Amino acid sequence: MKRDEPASRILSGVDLHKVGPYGDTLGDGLVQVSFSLPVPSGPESREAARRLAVQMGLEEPQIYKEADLGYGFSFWIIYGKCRHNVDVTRIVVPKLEAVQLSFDEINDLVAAEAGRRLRIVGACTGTDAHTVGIDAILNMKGFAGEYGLERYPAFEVFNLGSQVSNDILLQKVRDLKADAVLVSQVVTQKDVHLGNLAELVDMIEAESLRKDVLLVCGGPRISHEVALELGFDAGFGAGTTPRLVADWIAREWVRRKVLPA
Amino acid sequence: MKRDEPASRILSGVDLHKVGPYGDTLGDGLVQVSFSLPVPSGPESREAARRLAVQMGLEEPQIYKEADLGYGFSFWIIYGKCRHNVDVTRIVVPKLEAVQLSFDEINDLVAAEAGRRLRIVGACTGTDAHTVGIDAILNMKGFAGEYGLERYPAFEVFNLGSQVSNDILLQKVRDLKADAVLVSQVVTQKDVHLGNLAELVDMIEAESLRKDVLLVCGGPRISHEVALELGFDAGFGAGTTPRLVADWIAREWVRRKVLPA
Amino acid sequence: MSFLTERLMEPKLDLDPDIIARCRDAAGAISADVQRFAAGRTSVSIERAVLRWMGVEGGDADCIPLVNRVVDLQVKSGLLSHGVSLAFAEAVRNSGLSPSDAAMAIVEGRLALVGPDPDAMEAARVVARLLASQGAERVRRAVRTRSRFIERLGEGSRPLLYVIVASGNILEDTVQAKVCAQAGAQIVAVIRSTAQSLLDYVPEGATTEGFGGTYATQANFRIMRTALDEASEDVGRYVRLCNYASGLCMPEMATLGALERLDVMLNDALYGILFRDINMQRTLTDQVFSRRVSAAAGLIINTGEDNYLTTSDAFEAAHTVLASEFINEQIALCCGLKPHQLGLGHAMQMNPFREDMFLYEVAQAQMAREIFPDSPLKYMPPTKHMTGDIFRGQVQDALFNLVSVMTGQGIHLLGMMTEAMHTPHIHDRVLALESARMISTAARHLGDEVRFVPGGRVQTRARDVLARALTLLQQVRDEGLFGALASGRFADIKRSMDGGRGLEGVAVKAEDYWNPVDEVLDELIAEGAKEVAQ
Amino acid sequence: MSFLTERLMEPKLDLDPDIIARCRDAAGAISADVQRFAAGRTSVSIERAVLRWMGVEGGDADCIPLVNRVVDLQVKSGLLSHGVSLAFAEAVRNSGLSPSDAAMAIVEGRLALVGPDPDAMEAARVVARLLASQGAERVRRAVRTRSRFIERLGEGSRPLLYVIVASGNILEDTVQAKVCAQAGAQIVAVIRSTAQSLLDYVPEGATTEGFGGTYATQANFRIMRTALDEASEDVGRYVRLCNYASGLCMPEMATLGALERLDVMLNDALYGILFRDINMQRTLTDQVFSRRVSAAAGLIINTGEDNYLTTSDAFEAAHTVLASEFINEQIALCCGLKPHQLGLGHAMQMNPFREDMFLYEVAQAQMAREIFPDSPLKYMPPTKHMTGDIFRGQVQDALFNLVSVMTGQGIHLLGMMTEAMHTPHIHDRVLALESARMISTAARHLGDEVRFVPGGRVQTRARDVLARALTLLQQVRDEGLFGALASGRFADIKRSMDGGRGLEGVAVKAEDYWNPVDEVLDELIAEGAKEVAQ
Ligand code: B12
Ligand code: B12
Ligand SMILES: Cc1ncc(COP(=O)(O)O)c(C=O)c1O
Ligand SMILES: Cc1ncc(COP(=O)(O)O)c(C=O)c1O
Repeated sequence: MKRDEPASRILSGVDLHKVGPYGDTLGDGLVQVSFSLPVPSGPESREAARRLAVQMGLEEPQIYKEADLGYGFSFWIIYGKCRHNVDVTRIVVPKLEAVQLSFDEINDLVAAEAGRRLRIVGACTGTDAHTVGIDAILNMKGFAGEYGLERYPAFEVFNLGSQVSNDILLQKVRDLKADAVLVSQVVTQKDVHLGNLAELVDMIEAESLRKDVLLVCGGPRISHEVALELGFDAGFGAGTTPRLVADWIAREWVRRKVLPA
Repeated sequence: MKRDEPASRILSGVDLHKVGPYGDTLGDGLVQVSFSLPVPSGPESREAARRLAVQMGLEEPQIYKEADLGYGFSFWIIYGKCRHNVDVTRIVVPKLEAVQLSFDEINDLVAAEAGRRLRIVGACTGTDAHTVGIDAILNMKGFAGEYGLERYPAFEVFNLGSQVSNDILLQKVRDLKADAVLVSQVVTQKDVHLGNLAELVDMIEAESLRKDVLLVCGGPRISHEVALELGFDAGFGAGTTPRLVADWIAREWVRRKVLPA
Repeated sequence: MSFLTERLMEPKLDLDPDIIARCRDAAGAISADVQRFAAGRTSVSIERAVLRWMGVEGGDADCIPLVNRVVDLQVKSGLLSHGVSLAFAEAVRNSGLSPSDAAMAIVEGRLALVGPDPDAMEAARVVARLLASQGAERVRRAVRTRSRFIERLGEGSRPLLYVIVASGNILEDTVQAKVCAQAGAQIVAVIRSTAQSLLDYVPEGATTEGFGGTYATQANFRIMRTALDEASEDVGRYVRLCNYASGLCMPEMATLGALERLDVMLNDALYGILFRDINMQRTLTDQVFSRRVSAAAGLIINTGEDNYLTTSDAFEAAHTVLASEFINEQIALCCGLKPHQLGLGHAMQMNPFREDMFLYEVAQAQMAREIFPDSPLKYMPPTKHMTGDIFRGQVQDALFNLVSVMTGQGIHLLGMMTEAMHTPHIHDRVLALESARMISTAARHLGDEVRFVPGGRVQTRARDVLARALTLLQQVRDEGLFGALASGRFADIKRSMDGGRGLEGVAVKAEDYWNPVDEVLDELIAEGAKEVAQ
Repeated sequence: MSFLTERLMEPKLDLDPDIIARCRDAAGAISADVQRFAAGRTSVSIERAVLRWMGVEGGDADCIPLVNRVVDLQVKSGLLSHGVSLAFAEAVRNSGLSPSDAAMAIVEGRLALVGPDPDAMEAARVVARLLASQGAERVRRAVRTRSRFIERLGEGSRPLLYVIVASGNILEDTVQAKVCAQAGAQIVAVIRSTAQSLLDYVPEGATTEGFGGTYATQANFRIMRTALDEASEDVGRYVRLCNYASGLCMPEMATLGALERLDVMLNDALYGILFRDINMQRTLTDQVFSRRVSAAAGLIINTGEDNYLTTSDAFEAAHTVLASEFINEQIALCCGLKPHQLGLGHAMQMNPFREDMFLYEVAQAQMAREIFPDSPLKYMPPTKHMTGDIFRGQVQDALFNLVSVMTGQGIHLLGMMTEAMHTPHIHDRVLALESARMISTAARHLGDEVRFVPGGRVQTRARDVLARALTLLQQVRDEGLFGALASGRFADIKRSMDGGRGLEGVAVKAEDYWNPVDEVLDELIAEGAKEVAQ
């Protein structure tokens, strides 16, 4: 009964083939939901809210808050018993390998295999002005107690800052003969970031630079899966630490050198 | 563009045949969900949480919080775009009529039609000790600025208090020749209240008292629909005010006198 | 034994020490009265508790506890007023059986339950004392184990964060309790199933079915204590276990708590009288025994005056809480409890939309700390004005968390955003703990930094409440506590001397009433007092 | 005109008035420098703003604003340094067309844009003055309308609760704004689409597509003001409208705000320089014009130093915010703004898990109030340490709400539990407003009741920050503001004199530079000053 022992062992009841939400009793399926509706509150919209919950698969939905927001809107907080479940044993997720190398090991690896510093170009692109994230990865100072990539002898870092258009970025990638391009996207409303990232991939492919660079993106709403879908080589989400990125770049660069695509 | 004008008119876009959640743009379907899973956090359970959201009908689910609670549990906060919607124009809800009579009108109606005070027996039954709710309805002092039923000349109130067994309640109903029985149920964990309420209906029917009394229940998780299903005549939920109950009893009693079932 | 001593902040309310002293005087008189009343009585549950101290455990074939079966026989014989211990000791002496086996034999009619002959009296007393002191040994062991745990692991900073588990299933509860411990909980309370306080027996065995809570049984106590010991090791911090010494079995619950190393127990006759309609003679009598057990076992008791504000208005009735704290304090001290064992209850229950409510809550909380500087107090979160709006609930609880750190409370019950809805879900507590921990850290020294304007709203409010508490205490002293309960002075609820449940289980002690546990308790209490003195 | 005067609480921090005075001195010198610099320059956006004051509205067939087309012609002719107003006035005089029609005619090549002959100069000036004074009349009307609204309806108690709408669609925004008003919002700000500050024109027309915000256009200003007027009537309280006089079109935005009766505008060159990489010469020049417009139109400006704490650590860099407030104050006063029009920015941005963070935030907020007692200040909620945990977010924002009431802030931006995720959903604001209102009510007089221990953590922190602000201000005075920005003294960001966007739009004024709006602004500002004096 240790902290990291799964509930399955303790309650000897969790069926990993059918994992569903847990409120206070195994199998209760309890889920909390909130949303607004573009209709005023009242018996009919209460029933509408309830039916939406039922459609979501919530049995016995309990409406705990119903508020008329005025001007034809209402807000709802509902709890219900979710009848869905997932077979966790069948889940396979594409994921980045865990960090394996230390600061020194990364530098040593690059020194040994590349015999030079890898050139890294970073930017926060489009109209995005949120540099804190990319700076956390690149700047000396780093993030969460880890040094940023500038501190690594293994890398030569060019941080282009914010609001960099894909044109200018591409130009720099060419001029600097970048080994890796690191793009940050924080503003995601109406999926602006997706278009912007996809455009970069297209442009880089059009210039036949694709196989020369490692294409990396990051930001709080970025995931490795999304990055792969967009044609990037890796994606890093919220809370990424610099070493994770350094490790990936170093090892991936070496891997490609050894067995080119 | 007045406060009580529905959004449908303002945005001239809300289709009452297809009402779904609203985040900040009509049709975005945005819904917030939270739940725990009986598996530790990690890439596989993240995928499991995501799949549950998808099963609930949430498109593009975004996981905003993932917390390992230790001992094999994890907690998730997810937003997604709910693709369900409801045809509000087709919703018909059984509901109590809105209050129509004032304090004086209620008293006058009973005086005129019954020529005596209606006898009301109230109790919080089973092991439930939550008397605040039933007291709010019955006591002189009342609730939310309205007098309780004891203050009405129209009613003679017998408040049996808390933890009253159905046996004793039945006894009192018989002895006092009650016109209406008011039962409060606040503790609802594992649906204890349902069994308790259903038992009372059975017992009253077994004693052939059913048609002599108005059977009313109330409590924060009670709704009129649930009450009807259980065989009660009415049910009152959270925030009920005494006059609503007084009005219903008076008018329902008169209605039954005039046209017996 | 560990002591819940907190650094007391400088007083800030300029309260009149004379009025406080007069409150204590009145409460002392009230308590003396109760004490006198209880001293002359015993109850079925006290007698059952005595048997438990003497080593009787387990149930009959129908799972009815043996202690109930044995005491019922004594009641049937009309001998309750003499107590059960001598008769039982005599049975043990005659049979040579272990206490539990002897009890089973009695129940099955294989062994008689009759008082010793006059000439066997002394021998029976010896056996009774021996058995009781074996119980006392177990309790001493529990106390030592707790002390060692705390010495080794500590238990974290004040206020002690207190959460409940209440799934109804003890196994589920243990997992949830461990999750709480990891999230920062320092006290875990297992809430009892709804009707348990009305049961005149303690259910037997590990249980997995309860409503609004999990049955309190000796087996469940043990299972949960073991789980929390494991969690304590995992988190490197001793996590206390809390349950209820309350309801019709109050004395037995206290006893089981003492034996199974619980650390904290809710214990308040007034709560049972007002909110459970338990007969006042019964439960006030039971309470004296239970508090002595708690005193002996180094348990912290939590009292329940916070509950008054669930039926009365928190602004109007604040003084009733304070008055009740004075009474509970005096009764507890009379029973041998030390101030550091008193988690006197109070709560933040004002309407959150009332102007300056936050100031009044600060005044009340600060006042309680200043008047009971050596007691940890038990500070209850907003519950009454919580709604189904979990987002609003988080805010209400945040304000409460802040008042708690700002006024240096000792035991801080965590508010749950889902208070108005259900017993907590597994993450409700984790979120609540996170909020409380964040606020404790962020406002760590707020209490040290803040002073209140002399004669301002906060000070005036506190003085007002204190003055009204004095008036009330003097009325209660004049009417007697029984009278005051009959006239509805607390929680707007009236209870009569002979009403409510359990009166039939009370007996006026016969001249020759005796039990060995009273002596053992005196010893244990004296040992504890010596330790404090050191 | 209405004044944002709040009752100032008694000072509590025992700050040294001499240090404060020395800070003001240094800031005064810095500001004089900037003022001198800006006085010698004009920019494309200032010239466009002048045309807007003179009545030019609308766009060409491609929706390019006429003011841009006209000023671009002037730029192309290399005549920017002379300003556009005389040439334009001459065109109007010659054509007899309305300003917008004349502009269109110029754009279409039907009318020439050439400066008046020396002998027509005076006549052109007369026309220019006439047109500008028509603009002034509109602004006066807006000011009067606002005053009458506020006289009739009031605007509710302090702090003014401020929320943003940012759906991208102005129609959706209006409905959401009304929902906010009903839930208690007193200021509604329409956030602009992400890239707008980098556009060197103001888009035309009502817009329904934006990213992270809704385009600021004259039509959108008008639509939203109308909606809020309706909401004001509905809720019986005047609801203020806020937008941005910021970015490359700062002067035009201020002008449109003045014309369309906005009430509050974010306006801070430093923000644009640091966070939008706008050229410092351009935006500091633009800022002087914009602030004079705001002064003339009774607009409240909000400055943006709160943003520094999104890139710098809030504990380490608190003094940079204070220093920047001093600078912004002096620059604003130089431009004719009155203290009650200054919503100087500050924010609660410390790590919520830092010990005593709450105390330090109280110190900072209280200090700002005491140093700028006559300004409403603009208090920003935690944003940086917000996470996807909406339940924790509610707690962080609750603490912020409490600090705000406790320290008597004037303008209180609402924190959203979903800050780290998206621009607010419709109910996010309602929940936030409810929390803020609850806390304002519950803690209404907390500020009056609380004092801080002399020399304690709160006072020491405030004095520390003040001392460091003085050192910084003296450094900046010595380096000049331009130099200080180049050496990264604010927000840990370095910007160079000639870097960033928009420098090409700046011109050193020619000897004969003139525009009629400067005069009109002087008049309006003098009228406002008279009113204040009354
Ligand atoms: C700071 C901030 C700002 C600052 C930015 C200053 C600066 N120089 O960066 C200022 C004040 C300028 C600002 C302005 C705006 N902001 Co802003 N801002 C924030 C805020 C508060 C914090 C962001 C942050 O710094 N996080 C800390 C960093 C360390 O985390 P991170 O970015 O996730 O980075 C980590 C990982 O994602 C990863 N990572 C990130 N990038 C990369 C890249 C690579 C290659 C790799 C490997 C990893 C990686 O590593 C980092 C370390 O772990 C957030 C709210 C919040 N609490 O999140 C809003 C937020 C991001 N802003 C928002 C918006 C809309 C704006 C504006 C557009 C609003 C407007 N219309 O005016 C403006 C304009 C700016 C613009 N066009 O981009 C929205 C975005 C909504 C959305 N999802 O689309 C947010 C979420 C606020 C909100 N709820 O509305 N903002
Ligand atoms: C006050 C209170 C108590 C007090 C009760 C005092 C008393 N004399 O009533 C005390 C402290 C004794 C108490 C104890 C317990 N409580 Co309690 N308590 C509450 C609390 C804080 C408020 C309830 C309340 O008074 N609401 C105010 C009244 C006015 O509202 P109401 O009951 O909804 O009534 C209104 C309507 O529903 C309606 N109505 C109600 N009844 C009727 C009847 C009729 C005929 C009609 C027409 C209308 C009507 O009209 C009323 C006015 O609008 C709630 C939490 C919360 N904030 O809701 C928990 C709560 C109800 N308690 C709870 C529990 C579990 C308990 C315990 C069982 C815990 C335990 N195991 O020890 C104990 C034991 C009591 C028992 N067996 O019943 C749970 C119930 C969970 C569930 N859904 O099953 C809650 C929700 C707390 C929680 N989250 O765990 N509690
Ligand atoms: C002193 C005391 N005893 C007991 C209880 C629990 O109630 P019961 O066990 O009677 O259901 C409470 C609840 O708050 C309490 O405060
Ligand atoms: C002074 C100021 N201007 C402008 C903005 C908005 O940014 P932009 O309009 O440049 O996107 C802010 C945001 O906080 C600000 O504080």
